Amino acid sequence: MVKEIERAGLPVVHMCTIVPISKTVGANRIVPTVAIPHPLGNPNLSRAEEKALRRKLVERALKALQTPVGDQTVFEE
Amino acid sequence: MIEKIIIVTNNVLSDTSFRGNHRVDFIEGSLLDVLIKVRDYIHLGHRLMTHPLMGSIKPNQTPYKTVAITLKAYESVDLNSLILIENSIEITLKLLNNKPPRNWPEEVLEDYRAVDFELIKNALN
Amino acid sequence: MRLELGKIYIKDVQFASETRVENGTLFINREELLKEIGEDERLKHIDVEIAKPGEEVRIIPVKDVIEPRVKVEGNGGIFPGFISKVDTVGSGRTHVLKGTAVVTTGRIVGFQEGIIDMAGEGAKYTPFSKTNNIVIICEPVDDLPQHEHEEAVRIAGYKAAAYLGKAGKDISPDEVKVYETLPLLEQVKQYPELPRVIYVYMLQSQGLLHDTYVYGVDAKKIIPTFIYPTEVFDGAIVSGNCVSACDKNPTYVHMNNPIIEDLYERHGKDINFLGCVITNENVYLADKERSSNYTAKLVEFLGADAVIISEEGFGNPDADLVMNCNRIEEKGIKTVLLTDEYAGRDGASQSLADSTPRGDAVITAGNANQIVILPPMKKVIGHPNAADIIAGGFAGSLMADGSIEAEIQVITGATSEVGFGYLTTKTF
Amino acid sequence: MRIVHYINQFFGQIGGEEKAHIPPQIREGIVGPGMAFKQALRGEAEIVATIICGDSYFAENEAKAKAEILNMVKKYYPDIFIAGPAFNAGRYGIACGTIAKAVKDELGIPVVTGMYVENPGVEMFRRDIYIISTKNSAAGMRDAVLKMAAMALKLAKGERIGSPADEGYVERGIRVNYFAGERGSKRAVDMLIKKIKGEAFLTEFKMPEFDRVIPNPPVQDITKAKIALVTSGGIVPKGNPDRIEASSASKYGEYDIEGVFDLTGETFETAHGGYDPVYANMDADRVLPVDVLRDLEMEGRIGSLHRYYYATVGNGTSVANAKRFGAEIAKKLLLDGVNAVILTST
Repeated sequence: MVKEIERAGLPVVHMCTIVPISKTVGANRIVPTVAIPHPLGNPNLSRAEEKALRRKLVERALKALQTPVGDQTVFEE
Repeated sequence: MIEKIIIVTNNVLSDTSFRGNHRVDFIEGSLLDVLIKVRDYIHLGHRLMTHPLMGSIKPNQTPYKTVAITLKAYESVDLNSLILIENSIEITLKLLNNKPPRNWPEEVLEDYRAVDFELIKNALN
Repeated sequence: MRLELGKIYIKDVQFASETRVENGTLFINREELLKEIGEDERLKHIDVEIAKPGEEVRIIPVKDVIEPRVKVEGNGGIFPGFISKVDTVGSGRTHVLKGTAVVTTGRIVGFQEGIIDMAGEGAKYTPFSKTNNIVIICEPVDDLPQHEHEEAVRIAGYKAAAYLGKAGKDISPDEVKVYETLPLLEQVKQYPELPRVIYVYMLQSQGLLHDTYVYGVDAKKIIPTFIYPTEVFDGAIVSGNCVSACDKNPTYVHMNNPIIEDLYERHGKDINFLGCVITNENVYLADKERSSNYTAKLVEFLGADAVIISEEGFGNPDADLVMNCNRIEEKGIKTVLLTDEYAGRDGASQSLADSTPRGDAVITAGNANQIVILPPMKKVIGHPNAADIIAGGFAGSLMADGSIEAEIQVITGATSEVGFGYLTTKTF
Repeated sequence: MRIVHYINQFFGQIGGEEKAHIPPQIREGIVGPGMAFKQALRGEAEIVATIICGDSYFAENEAKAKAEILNMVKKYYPDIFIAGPAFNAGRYGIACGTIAKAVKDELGIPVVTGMYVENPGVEMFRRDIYIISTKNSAAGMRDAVLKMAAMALKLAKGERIGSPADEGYVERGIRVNYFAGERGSKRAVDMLIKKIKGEAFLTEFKMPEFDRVIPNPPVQDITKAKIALVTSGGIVPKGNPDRIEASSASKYGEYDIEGVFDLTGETFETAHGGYDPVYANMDADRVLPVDVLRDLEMEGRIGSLHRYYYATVGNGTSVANAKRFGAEIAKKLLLDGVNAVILTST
């Protein structure tokens, strides 16, 4: 899916827990996430902490969308 | 073997035999239910210790499965474990869809339990 | 190591008062044979029957198939570690009763599979419809545990094959083939200009009913190691593998390993065949890591430019195949893989439980889920109730006229992953 | 034998892009490429009717167009249905594939079509129907028609269909057993020697492959950008209104989130069968971060969050379906003026 969206000309960031899988499906901008059953959350944190964590990840995704890349790039901290 | 393990199984032989020495998660359900439970553990960072499709008896043939995973949930998901379990589930679904298991007579079930148990026992020793 | 393999072509097998070979016929003294194999107190009753090509006979469930051979000259004897002492075999001269096979049948577990049909559609899929089969039917004593039972039947087969093989000891063979592999440094020097090839020989070793033995050692306990190809011809590797009839390697197939034979065919012409690395297929994932790392290291150490890797079994071994392929290709050594497929009855599903983009050269022995109709046979040797279980079981169903609709995975040797058969698959 | 032939407005000689909106219409007998088919069929079969439909009409009214065309086909009791050839025309190819598959599945009539291998219709339908591989333009009409006609006759007569190479169709991905001339070990040794020498060889089993796409340039001004959310994590409105399957999804959903500021356990859930759903069912923002994007939208950190999000289940979903979903979603997003996409997976 991610590849077809990119192919259509839209910059796309893939937020995915398992980076190698994201690479094999052909994502170019990759933001690693927390865990498979809760990629953008963590049920062990308080509501506020969890949302802050999610915000941090989404902001990283926005940064990825604003960054020129030549090849598959993983955006970590 | 140094690492502490969890045994996920729907085989009563494995359950009774390992209960003393390891944590056992006994599943009242099908072979597929065992694999799905293992998958959920792996998603939370546990790692596979034994291959989910051990044995040449096809997963649409034997109703029993025992899998060993690490007791510890690691920070990150282990890719190898993930690929193995996801592929195993996929192939199991395919074969079940191909030809669902029949209702075996008790003596055959007994043999299936024995083989499953022997293979895992042997892998862990 | 140099081995002369003397082939005595047997066209017929008959019971007689004396066990001997005469004019291409193997005569068998039935009582003597039974006495030879009947010493095991774990077996309550043993019987023997003959099944010939073209006869309307079904053998079920087939446990193992073994070729009668005898050591004529050289160190050791056939089936070292079981029938003979553990002397190193593989040199001198060995005679073979070509065209015969010992087939063991015995219902070790309730779900037992493994069909050899001597005629009809099923006969096309098994190589053992073309051999004159001496079928050993074993009944265990009551309540014998499965692993004891498996062992007793396994040994009975080796004893029968060794006993029958002796009939060929003083017979002048119809054909003698010479196979020779020198010690590594000399072998490399013999054809310095030719690419060096190793055969990576994966052995089923997951446990009960899934075992292979090397000189009597359980293969799950080995570290990958080197073996001269000719040792295999003398029965150094034997099968204790009773599950997955289509793609397990019966002892017969180990003794006649076709990859070794065909590598020898090109040895000195296109390649320099250095020998075999045997490795295992264990359940414990750390074992897989160790074995694949070790195999790659050994193959590199031996100086291979390229390898053939053969798998044995389904599911779990796919992981070993992929790991071996990756580790070896990572060292810049070229690989060709042999496997079979489980692509579903319609052939439309993903075929393997694991894959790697490095596996770019693969030989397939066919889709084991393909359906065949096995017609009713006049005679069934073995345990017909096993047929009922297969017929109603996971891989087959019984039809009104008594024929069985089954997947070819129930047929012994149908999708041999050492390429013993001709079956293959292409994409439509 | 009777044939019904499907073509688009261009080959139906009605007009080009300006006529692409015409609804399906039926003509007795042959139109356009039907003439070439007539020759190739050598009197063994006859095109009794030709259905012409505009490519845009079909693309924009798929369900309706499909029903209309099926009704037309039914009336002529054909023994075989031919669509195209569509060559490299994308919408035409998808229309040919869609309608041919429907005729085969719903009317039980054998079908054949023809396309250039890169036509998106190939990837979408090659598993379902026989697609003759054609050149990329109508310059390849002659050859395409010959192969399609031969295939049509074979199918109509119920003859055995040979391999893709023999018949000229695109591989359908079905593994078929046969006995080779040499045993497996010999084939392995031959392949090994070719591989060593660097000569070409044909693997008997292709491991799955992955292709790559060149990255698009970044978003220039994110504070003005319209951002869309897409997920393969199966987040759907509670009750799963589109009944997206838990695995091997055959569809995706489009959901309006206007006025939605937070996904809650009462309103959203996951349809995904590939992970433990407990966490996502409690709070679907854990998979689809609508709450955070709304905050960022209000703070002016992004231009806007697109009104619709798209969801499917990326669990056992075939590559072909995933590709199709991706392509269709991308098309809609472009039409809606979306500038960038955040795609979340589990």
